[in-house]
Amino acid sequence: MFHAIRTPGRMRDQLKDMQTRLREIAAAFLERPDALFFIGWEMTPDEKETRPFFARNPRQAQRLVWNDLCHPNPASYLPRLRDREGMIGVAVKGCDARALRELIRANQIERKNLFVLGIPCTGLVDPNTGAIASRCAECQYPVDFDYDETLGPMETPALTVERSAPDLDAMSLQQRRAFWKQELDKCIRCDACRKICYGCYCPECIFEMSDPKWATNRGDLADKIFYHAVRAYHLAGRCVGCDECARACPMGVRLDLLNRSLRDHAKEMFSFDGAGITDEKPLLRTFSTEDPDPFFGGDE
Amino acid sequence: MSRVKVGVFVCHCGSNIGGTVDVPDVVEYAKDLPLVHYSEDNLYTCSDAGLTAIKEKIKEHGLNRVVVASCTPRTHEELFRRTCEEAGVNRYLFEFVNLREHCSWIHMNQPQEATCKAKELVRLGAAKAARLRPLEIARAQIKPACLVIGGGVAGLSAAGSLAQQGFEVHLVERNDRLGGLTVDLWKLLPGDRPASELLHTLTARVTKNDNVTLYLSSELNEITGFIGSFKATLSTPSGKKDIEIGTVIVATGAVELEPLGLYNLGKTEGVITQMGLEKMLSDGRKDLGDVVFINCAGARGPDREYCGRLCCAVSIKNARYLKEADPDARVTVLQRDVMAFGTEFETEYRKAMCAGVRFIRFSPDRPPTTIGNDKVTGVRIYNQLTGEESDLSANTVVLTTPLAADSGASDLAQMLKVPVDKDGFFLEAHLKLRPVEFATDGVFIAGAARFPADIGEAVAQGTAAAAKAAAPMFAGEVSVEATTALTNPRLCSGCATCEAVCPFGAIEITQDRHGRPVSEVNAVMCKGCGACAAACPCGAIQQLGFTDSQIFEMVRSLARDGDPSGSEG
Amino acid sequence: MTVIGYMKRSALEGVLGDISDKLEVIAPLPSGDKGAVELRRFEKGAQVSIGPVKPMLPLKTIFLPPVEQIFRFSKSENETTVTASTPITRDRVVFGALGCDIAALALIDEVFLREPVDEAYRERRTRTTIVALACEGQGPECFCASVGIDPVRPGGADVVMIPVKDGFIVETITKKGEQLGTMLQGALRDPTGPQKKTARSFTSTSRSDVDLSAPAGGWSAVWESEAWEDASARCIGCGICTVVCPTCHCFDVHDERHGNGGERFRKWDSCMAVNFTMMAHGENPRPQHRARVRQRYMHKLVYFPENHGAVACVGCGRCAVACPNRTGIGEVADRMREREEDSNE
Amino acid sequence: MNELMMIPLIARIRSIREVTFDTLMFEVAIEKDGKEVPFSYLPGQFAELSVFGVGESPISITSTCTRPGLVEFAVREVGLVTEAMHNMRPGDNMGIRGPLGNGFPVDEMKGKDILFIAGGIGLAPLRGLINYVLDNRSDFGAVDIIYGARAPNLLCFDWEFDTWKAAPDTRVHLTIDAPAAGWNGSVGFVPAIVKELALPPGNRLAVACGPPIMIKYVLEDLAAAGYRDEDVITTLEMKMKCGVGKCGRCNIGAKYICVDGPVFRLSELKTIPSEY
Repeated sequence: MFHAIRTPGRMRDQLKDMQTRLREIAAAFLERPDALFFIGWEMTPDEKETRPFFARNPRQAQRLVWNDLCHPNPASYLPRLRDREGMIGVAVKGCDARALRELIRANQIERKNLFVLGIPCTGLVDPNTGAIASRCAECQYPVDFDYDETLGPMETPALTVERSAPDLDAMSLQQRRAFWKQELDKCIRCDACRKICYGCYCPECIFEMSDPKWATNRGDLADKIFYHAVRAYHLAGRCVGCDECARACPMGVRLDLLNRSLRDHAKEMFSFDGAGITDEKPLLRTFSTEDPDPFFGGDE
Repeated sequence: MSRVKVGVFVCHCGSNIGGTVDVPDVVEYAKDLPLVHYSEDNLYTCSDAGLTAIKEKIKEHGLNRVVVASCTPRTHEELFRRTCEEAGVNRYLFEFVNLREHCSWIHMNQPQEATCKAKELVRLGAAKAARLRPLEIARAQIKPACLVIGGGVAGLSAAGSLAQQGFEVHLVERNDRLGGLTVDLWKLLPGDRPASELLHTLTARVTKNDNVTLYLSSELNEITGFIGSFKATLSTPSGKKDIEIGTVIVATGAVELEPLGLYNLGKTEGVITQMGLEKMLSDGRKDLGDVVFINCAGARGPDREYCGRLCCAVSIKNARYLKEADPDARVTVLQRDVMAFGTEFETEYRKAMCAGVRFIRFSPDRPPTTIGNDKVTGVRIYNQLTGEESDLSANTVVLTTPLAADSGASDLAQMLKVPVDKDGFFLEAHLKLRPVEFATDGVFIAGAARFPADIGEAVAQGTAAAAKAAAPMFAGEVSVEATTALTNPRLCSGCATCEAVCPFGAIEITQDRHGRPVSEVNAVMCKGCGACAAACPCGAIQQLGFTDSQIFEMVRSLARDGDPSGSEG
Repeated sequence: MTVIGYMKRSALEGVLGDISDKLEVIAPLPSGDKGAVELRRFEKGAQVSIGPVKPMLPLKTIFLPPVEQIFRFSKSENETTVTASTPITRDRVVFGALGCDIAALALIDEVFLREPVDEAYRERRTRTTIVALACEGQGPECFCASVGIDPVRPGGADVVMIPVKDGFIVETITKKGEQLGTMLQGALRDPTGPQKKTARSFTSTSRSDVDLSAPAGGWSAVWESEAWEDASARCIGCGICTVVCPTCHCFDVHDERHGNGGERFRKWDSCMAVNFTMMAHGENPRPQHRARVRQRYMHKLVYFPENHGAVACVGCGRCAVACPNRTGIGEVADRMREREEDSNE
Repeated sequence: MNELMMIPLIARIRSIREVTFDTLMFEVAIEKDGKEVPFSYLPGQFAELSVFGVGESPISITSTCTRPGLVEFAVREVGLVTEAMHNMRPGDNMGIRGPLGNGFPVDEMKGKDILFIAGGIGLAPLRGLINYVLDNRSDFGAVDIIYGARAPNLLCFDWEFDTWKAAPDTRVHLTIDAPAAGWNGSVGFVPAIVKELALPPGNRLAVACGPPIMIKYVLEDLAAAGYRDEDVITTLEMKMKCGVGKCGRCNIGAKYICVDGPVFRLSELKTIPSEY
């Protein structure tokens, strides 16, 4: 049932212990009369990956797993569950907790309806390559959150993983444009990136609206670029770097790079340190006269 | 909805537009635009003849959208809107195209290009006009009652003035007595009148008028609502009290800064502040020996950049009193420069110097220091003009500190949803144009709560705020702009971004019937600035009169028809 | 079915190059840098990726493109001229089509070739020759054998290529196939006995144990079932399953204006999209996620069989592969049938 | 069959008539290759009307196939396409594909008494059928028409009422939701009038069309009054795109509203899921 690929043996035992405790805690939560379900992870049928799992009773809690393949972000299911009456248990690792914090801040779920179990994560593994997942290389947890329980101190693991992605900043403008054209042309506009994103909780996406009609639906490269650019800007300052968009993309578009570059710029230009970490307002929803404005020839 | 019929009226504006733009050509062009049913040019559309033409053509052609392409909406939009209204077309079905300032004046030397641009501007205006929807002006009833927060000089002046005009006034004072800081003052400039005399007059106006309800030792707990109908809860010694008022005047004043430690204030006996001195003087103590005043104490530095404004006058006043009371005492004022504005204060300055008060200028780079361990014995001063350092003997050192914002101001500001500046003072709507108003309708500001003010200014501002507050209360109602923001609850995620960005406190997150958070715009409080519409991540807020679909129609019109080859836009 | 010869693998690109002078050639070509494969137009010199990787987008893209212009129009004064768009300009051949995908075409035919016939679709169908690649099962997700499809010599193929050592045994099935066969002649050799034997005994590893049959009491018995709640719980509603499904064929229609003219086009749509059934006046008869998930599976397993006599699933397994949560139709059908308490799919 | 499958003919607007404040009736002539062509249809069928460059909408045909000439569509402004239609003038062209859908089972209705029940714009598809029945008056038994709207000025096709009332053995029962100045007729919701009239089933068919909430109550009341499910006919509405059973969105269960409907007998509706 347990697939650690790069995680060393000693840590593997540690993960297994955590899994046991996760199941105990979830089962105990599900004994509560007001408990609806506990959202965590289970192994996929081929046992190569994990997927979200909604445990409804203590027996089902035994299907929950915790290991270095727990990529999905359980917090992203919460907005659509906000009308449910009762308590929802949810297991979160650092990146998920950042998303959860943003969701609570944006009124998408009420803290009082949640039982939050914090899991100290030591880095996830990419099931295809066996290497540490790229998002974990720049992880900024522990995240400050009022967890109901945790499986240990929410500390930052000392991961010294280099970014393996193409260095976009080193590219010329033309090269970068060519890179993104090629990358975004793979998109088939299936919307998986949008639907899996914790931050895409608008009741109706502007790309679905017919009046006003924000976007054409021709599906050509211009449309694809428009879609991804708007989405990236929309998430600037809210993206918590969980990379679920890239994982969900069936065509392998490097959406993680797109969002990451916006996060980098936010840090560089506005000293904005990433969503879900502080109580700073989302970047693009604030205005300060000291904001740099290089586009209009202002101070860099 | 009946079919859209747009009428386009292009103005020559004498030669202002007509001298550059080929107006008849623009009119011909407008005739072929989608949904345009009529188009004509006028020498002056704003003239009687022009306005009559608009009304006649509305009737004759059944026009239900009107576009005027002329000078500027700043001066003429209201005129044309009214004209439409008179002809039975909703005033918001009018669209202004600014041909003079956006086109003819700035392209005076390129008539051909200007004509081309004029056509495009008219096309955009007509495209938007076709999507305009009638809007209704909301009116709010104004309850003729005012809440005055603060019973100092400004608050008393405001309350007295309103009460005399017959309005119901609720005056709330935190302390157990009226008068604010003035209570502790001895004599006032000019004229050396005792402060108590002035206070007596001001207080009597308030306490003897039945229109005023006085709440001493009371504070404002909560306030909701908007111009015309605020609901406030006061905590009074006899418990909570709910009141309803139409307007609010903030006159909470300020406090004297007490920079403990500065010049050994609070550490060495004999180092006091001006308020301390005033109290002593009021108590009849004048035997203070040699006195050194140190001005700009705690002001005009890195922590507090502003000038206290009245400090110089205060030190001039008190230095003279002391010198006059004890001519043998050495009275010295250490100053960075003297701000004795106006002839009255200039005269006071002279009188002090004639009385024998010494004024020595120091530099903030080498500030004076007090001498003496337990009790102050002197002040070491580097005289900026002579370049010499010397020691002055002093039995008393008086620090002239500025007035500072009350620590409670920011809470009050949050409650009223009005801004404060970086020093914590309340911020008015416009320094020059709207000095006693907030941007939020129905809330006004007077006195030192805004910025250090002397007694005369506080009285003037209190009276001015009362006049401003009285205007809507006399009218009994206000009409509010219809081009406000509107939330589409179906699209709203309830994320409260709008609430955070609204500068007028006009948006509230409420719950819909399913208990979901949803944004609600208060049309009376909304000023139509559009900040929320721009910030809304879901596209759920529309700015009426500038809706996305109206703007898109303009963009689409520009993109679609802008390229005569008809290639993809 | 006639064996017409043996073709060396190494000869394939050359043959396709020759054919591309006469026909438009479509073949699985490498896409991107992660070993993905895409059915695209073959240009001379390109390397074909025929073999172990299934294209993420199925064969339907060739007949029902993701975005397809229906007509152009132009307006003048009071006249509007409508010009139907030309679906294809040349006859075409698709190489390396898989049994599951070809079987799916027969299902789409049921919808698009019944009255009123979709002319664009028919034209693409009739003017395309399909060369199947006998499929030994391209992944653990494959279960075409479970839904009665022959992955080796699928019905609907005109020509079949059966992989043998270093090449293929080529068999023609239809008239159209024979015509194509003549174009292949130059590259064919007589097959050896062992080659023929390998081809004859070629089998697929496709799973045959996936059960899409109705639950006890029929599908109507589970209409209100809690199991739909489970099935929709983890589903994020992205609709990628409908994109990669070889039998999904729903589309949306859009107009665009350009200058005095414009176009109408259709575009794949997905029943998983919230606004799929959103009406102009703002009402949505299928507003809940749960109802949309149910619609998708009921359409495949109940409505389509009721209207056309066959389950609208060809066992390609793409839905499970593409799904961010790796949920396939088989798993859902199992849960519906069992409705065991432990379910959560 | 191209004009059904995605390629529209031209519907040239000959005249426009105001039905209510938000509903216009377009009288159109159908053209193919610049020439007027006949357009034959059954009562209850619909067509996909389009504004080129804006989009298509399914609109029921409100004119009567027994009266050759222009084809009529009553269009209420609800969205972008209908808004664009409302801005058109006589002489303009729309696109048209049709007729689509099954239409009312007129042959099977012959020899029966008929009770028409309509609310608001729901009269649009029934108007064609009512006029068909009246044009073939001797083929049908007694005719009763119950029609209601929120207010007097929202009653559609009021110019028809007198003609209908004048037809032999035909009664028109008009109602509005709430009392209004100048209105002397019945006041009350349509289902209430249905109950009040209490027309016995006997040899009678009921044909109902209107807003969903009205239909819900009317169907309940008819059942309570003893109408058999196969004698109650209604029309359904659902989002459509192609109108010919291919785009896949207007199904309820295995039935597609566009090809299997929009007209259904209650007995058919009972075999398909109650939810979409």
